[in-house]
Amino acid sequence: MSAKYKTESLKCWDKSKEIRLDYYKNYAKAHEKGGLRWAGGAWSFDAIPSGLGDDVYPLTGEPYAASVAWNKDLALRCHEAVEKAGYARDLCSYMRNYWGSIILNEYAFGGEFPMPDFIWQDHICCSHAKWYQVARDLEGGDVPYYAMDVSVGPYDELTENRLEYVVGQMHDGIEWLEKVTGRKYDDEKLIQAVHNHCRSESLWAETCALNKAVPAPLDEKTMYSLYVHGTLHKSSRIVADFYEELRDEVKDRVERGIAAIANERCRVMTDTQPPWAFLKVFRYLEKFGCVSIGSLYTFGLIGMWDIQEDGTWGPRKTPQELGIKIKDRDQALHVLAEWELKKPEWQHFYSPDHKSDMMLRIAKEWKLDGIMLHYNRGCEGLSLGIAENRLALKEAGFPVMIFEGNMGDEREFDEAQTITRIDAFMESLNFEKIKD
Amino acid sequence: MEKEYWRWPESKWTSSDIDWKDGDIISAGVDVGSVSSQAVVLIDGKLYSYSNFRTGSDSPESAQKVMDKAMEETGLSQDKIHYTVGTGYGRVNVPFAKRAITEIACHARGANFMYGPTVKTILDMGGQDCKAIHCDEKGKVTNFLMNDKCAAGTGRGMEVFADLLSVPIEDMGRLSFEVDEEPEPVSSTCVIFAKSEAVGLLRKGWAKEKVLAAYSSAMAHRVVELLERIKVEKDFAITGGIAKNEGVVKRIEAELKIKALEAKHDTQIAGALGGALFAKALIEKERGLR
Amino acid sequence: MNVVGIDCGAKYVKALVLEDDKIKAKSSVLSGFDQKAAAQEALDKVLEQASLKKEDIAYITATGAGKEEAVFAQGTITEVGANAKAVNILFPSVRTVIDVGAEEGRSIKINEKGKVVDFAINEKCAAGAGTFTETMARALEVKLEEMGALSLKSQKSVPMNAQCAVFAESEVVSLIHAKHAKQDIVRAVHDAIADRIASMTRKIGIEKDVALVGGVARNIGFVDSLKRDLKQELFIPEEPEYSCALGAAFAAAEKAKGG
Amino acid sequence: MMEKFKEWYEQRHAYAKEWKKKTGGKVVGYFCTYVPEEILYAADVLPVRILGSHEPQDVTEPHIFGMFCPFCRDCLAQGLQGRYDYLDGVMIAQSCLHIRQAYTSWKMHIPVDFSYYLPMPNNVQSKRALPYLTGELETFKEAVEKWTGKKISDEDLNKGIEAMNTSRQLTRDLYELRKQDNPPLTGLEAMYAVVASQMVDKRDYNAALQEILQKLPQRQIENGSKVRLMILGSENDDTEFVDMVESLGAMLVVDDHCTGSRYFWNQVNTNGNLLEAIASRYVERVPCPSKDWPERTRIEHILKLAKDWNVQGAIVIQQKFCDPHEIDIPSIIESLKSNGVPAQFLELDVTVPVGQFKTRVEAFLEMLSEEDLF
Repeated sequence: MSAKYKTESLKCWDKSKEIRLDYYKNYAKAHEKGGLRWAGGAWSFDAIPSGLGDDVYPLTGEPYAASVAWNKDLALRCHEAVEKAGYARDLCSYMRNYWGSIILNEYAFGGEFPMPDFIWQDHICCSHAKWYQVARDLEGGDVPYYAMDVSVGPYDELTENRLEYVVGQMHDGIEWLEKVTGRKYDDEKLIQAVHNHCRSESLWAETCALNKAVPAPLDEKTMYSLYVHGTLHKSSRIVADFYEELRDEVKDRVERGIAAIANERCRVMTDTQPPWAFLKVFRYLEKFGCVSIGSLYTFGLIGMWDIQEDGTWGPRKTPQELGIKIKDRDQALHVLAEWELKKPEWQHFYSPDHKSDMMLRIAKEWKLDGIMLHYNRGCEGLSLGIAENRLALKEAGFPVMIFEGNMGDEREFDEAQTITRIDAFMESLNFEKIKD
Repeated sequence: MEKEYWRWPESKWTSSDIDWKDGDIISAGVDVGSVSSQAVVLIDGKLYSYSNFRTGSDSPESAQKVMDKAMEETGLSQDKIHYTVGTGYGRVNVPFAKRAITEIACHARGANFMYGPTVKTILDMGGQDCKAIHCDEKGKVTNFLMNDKCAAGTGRGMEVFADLLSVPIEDMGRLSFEVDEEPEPVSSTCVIFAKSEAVGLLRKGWAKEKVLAAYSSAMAHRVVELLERIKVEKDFAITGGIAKNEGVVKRIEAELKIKALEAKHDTQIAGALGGALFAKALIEKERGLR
Repeated sequence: MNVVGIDCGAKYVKALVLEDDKIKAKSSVLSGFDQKAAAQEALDKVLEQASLKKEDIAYITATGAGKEEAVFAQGTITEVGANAKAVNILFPSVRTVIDVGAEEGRSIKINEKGKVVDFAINEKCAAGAGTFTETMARALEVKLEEMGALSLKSQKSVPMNAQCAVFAESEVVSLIHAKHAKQDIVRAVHDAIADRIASMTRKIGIEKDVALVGGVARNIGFVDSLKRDLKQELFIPEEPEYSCALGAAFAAAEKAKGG
Repeated sequence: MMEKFKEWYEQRHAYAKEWKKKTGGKVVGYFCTYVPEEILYAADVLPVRILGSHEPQDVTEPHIFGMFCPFCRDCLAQGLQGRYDYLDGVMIAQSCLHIRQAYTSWKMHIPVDFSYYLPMPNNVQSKRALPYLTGELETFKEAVEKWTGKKISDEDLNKGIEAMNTSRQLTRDLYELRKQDNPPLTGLEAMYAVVASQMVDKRDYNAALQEILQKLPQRQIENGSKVRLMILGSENDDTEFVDMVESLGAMLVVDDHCTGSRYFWNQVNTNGNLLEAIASRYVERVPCPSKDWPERTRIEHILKLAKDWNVQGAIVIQQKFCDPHEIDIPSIIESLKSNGVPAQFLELDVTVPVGQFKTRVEAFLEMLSEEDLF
């Protein structure tokens, strides 16, 4: 059957790959150029350590652990090393991949596991701060460690008391950074980093909004390799500029009607991190002409959204766009905290209906035929309330399918059963495999 | 009647060169496990007779049956046995036992007798649970670790698998090596995942032997994880039913890079044997000999 | 018009011939490890029984985990779709179909036309419902066919972990050694499986009427436990293990009529 | 002597309904012991802790994914089965993600008049936690006042603090008795007392315990050569399990559970602003593992309990899938062992396979015993 739409590979694809590999190389080689390494979560405020200098390189735990998960052999050895050290096998699989990498002293990008100079972590999921408590023990027990609690309730109930708790910890964090690194803190670099942070997250949201188009210019499997930059170093200029270039290219694809999937006829979204070792599950969907246009995960883990004038969901305006001129450290921290506390994937920690509302909005505005929820045993944070999300989506009349798995521990993913469930789901949506 | 592949051969043995009538202390141990039960009789601490039968659904009955089998045709009778210790899951309802001691202590003591004082790490792979035990040169337990819930059912899993493949359980070990190269193990998360994955491989056209190799290495893998958490100190010995499955044993040894001591007796009697040795010590205490 | 439905299941391949919506012949063959051969054998046997030749058959639809192995079939349908079709025709008032096989449990919500509205398949940890009864029958030294009747003799309900068959099995071992009566343990086993199946069915909502299909439906003890748990009457076809094959045959008939 | 607590434990629902009839007051069910009960007592509202029933259930799968702990699902099941239909409100103070879902699904599917999510700080080791929590307690107090239509005065707050502090002191006195070589109460009886205190009016509990503490020191119970053990880890109100452990020749003399000693360990020091005094009690108390970072303060506390109560070993239990405890347990066991306290790990579920656990506990006791049979 001849293709329904024209497809084209992404021009910025190679650049995206290069940025990511440089990121991991820079971290490993940081000390060679007198630079500093810090380790922490992808949701840490990475803008703040930027005030220590341009030679300060982060390694964010979650995307690093996902890279371990892609390498099945290394992932399995990591799980076993962690279980041998006495840790339970049902713990967060990212955390276990990370710890395993330290115990084995193997860096997923070659060579030994580089030791951080300090740990700069956030805490919203109840394993977050504990993740790096154990990492510090495994790294000898004396790496300086600072963690910030951002679990102050949903954005629509934010009060001054709650915002000041977060900003207070940020101020203390900067004094702590100066003490443990011995470096003088540069507020100008912080202000620049805050602008990059907001730009990156707003541009990524704008790119995802472009996926409302039929046919969808991007499929979720590709988006996983693009949104990752936001989880690596969203407050860096390189990432902000890359997202601008990406937004322009995707806008152009929409104008020329370029599709991600040649014979797209069924549009779905997923949820939570995918089983990283089995992304070919998405290729199987293509046999039915089915494309996943994304998820609250790919849209809202680092994208920042707002209701636009026409009432639909779109990118949140950055401080720059709103003409806000950040003058000093305190204002920079307030802007950053207030901006980040609106993160979509931080709202469901307080009640599932925050997330259900956003998922329903995506289902309607991105014109979906069904939803495929990945019941992800590897992450309790993003699987929090997923059963209630399912009920809400079904209540609103959307067909919903579940497949069980684990983002970082492929021992808990049953490919055969997942394929059977996809067959049954497509069948119930009256889509048959396209005879090629 | 459809052949029951899972039914492993029961056994009994009596020494030909010992006469219990010359014995001063006659002690016995009865191990009522989740899948199998054993009885052992010692004459002055020397192995006189043992039996190894399937555990029924009534543990007092199973205990009595296996004790009777150990005494069959020897002229011995219950009242002539000075002290009996019960062990295993059903230890509390061995009607004729004077004391109940756990199978962990008994397996350590039994292994010490069977393999000698150099054994320091014992792996007991029973029907329901796996135990990794450290003991001193006298066979006293110094540390032990048991499988977590998800890793239970190794022994039972083997029976279910024999049935699935229609392969007699006692041939599984040998057959699992009739492959040209060792396949990837199936999931070792739990017995049920392993089985459903194995069924998938069969359906993909894998030969029985290859699937057996993948399943056996998964079972071995699970147990090695337990052993490595307690750290294997030499010498190392394996007791319990699965010790007879070379498919699992050899793969454990390969992964640990440590050879298990050669079994001198039926590895399944270690628990009952330990119980009988404790019984001897207890009767000696009662008689003030200790 | 004659059509064939063939269900390539985990343990057995079951085929049946439908002549104008009436079952004309049935066959069941052990799947073994060569599913292709088993599927072919089941087809030959059912044709022979119906004294028909392959050319007399208007359409063949295959279902079951091994449906790709029935190379002679013109179409395929998943077990979910097949069960929905079969039950919709056998019991038009049914809206919730529960299928308990050897390895998997499925609950399917259908509308009045038999279209699948929602479905749930057992959680990973709750797998192996069918084989669990077999393992427990062996542990309790009870013949599989007698498990059902024995369970009905018990009045007591012994609570047992309902999340996973391995946990439940370890508790059965304890119950045996705590000298509970055999029928009470057998009932506890059936209650545990019924608990898991009911728990899964609640995910799609229990909407009257409810049908039970799949091999385990032959176990009257399990059926009683499930009725008690769901507080619902259960519509059960005479040959529940053939419901998948029957649904595939109905699908074949539709395709043959140009559906 | 101690039957009263067992009765309250087993008749928790009957007690609460009786209390409502007798006082005409409101009852709020709460999850997690970071809830500031002082403020509810100040508003004459009875706080009762929602716990599970240790029975298999099949009603929560549509609401909570099976990867979360069996305990939080057991708690939600109580609500879905209508056993708490008398509750006027439900509330939670933020701690781990698991129990949080028992609250959020309860609020969505079981009609209640009042519900409140208190975003309790997790960074209790930061100096920013105290002012933040003081602010949150102010907001919470206003919400309770709005709901009950009654202002809460300082005098009311003192009444609430007094009720809580008295029960904490009395329960500490009860635990002190367990330091003796021959404690006058079993570990099971202590569990019944502490868990019952979380489900009845503190004034009733205080009166009953005051009276018992007069007679208890004279009580003689046959402990013989029982092994003195400590028990710690995930939430534990499983009386059947504790009874089984003590039937095998062990004596549980002290614990570190949120259902046990962590619930009553610290007092409110009433100086200065009362809300700040309450806030500092909850910030400085022995923490739940999900709040015990960047340093692990609990280990020092556990080792001190082991020394002061002179234990010969520790049973470390972990509820299946309970992440915060799973992350801490390896280092706790490591510290116990390197301080001469042997530890036995057990994985708990809602229902307990007695056979397997007996083997593990008995073998542990055999290992500790000096009996020479070699």
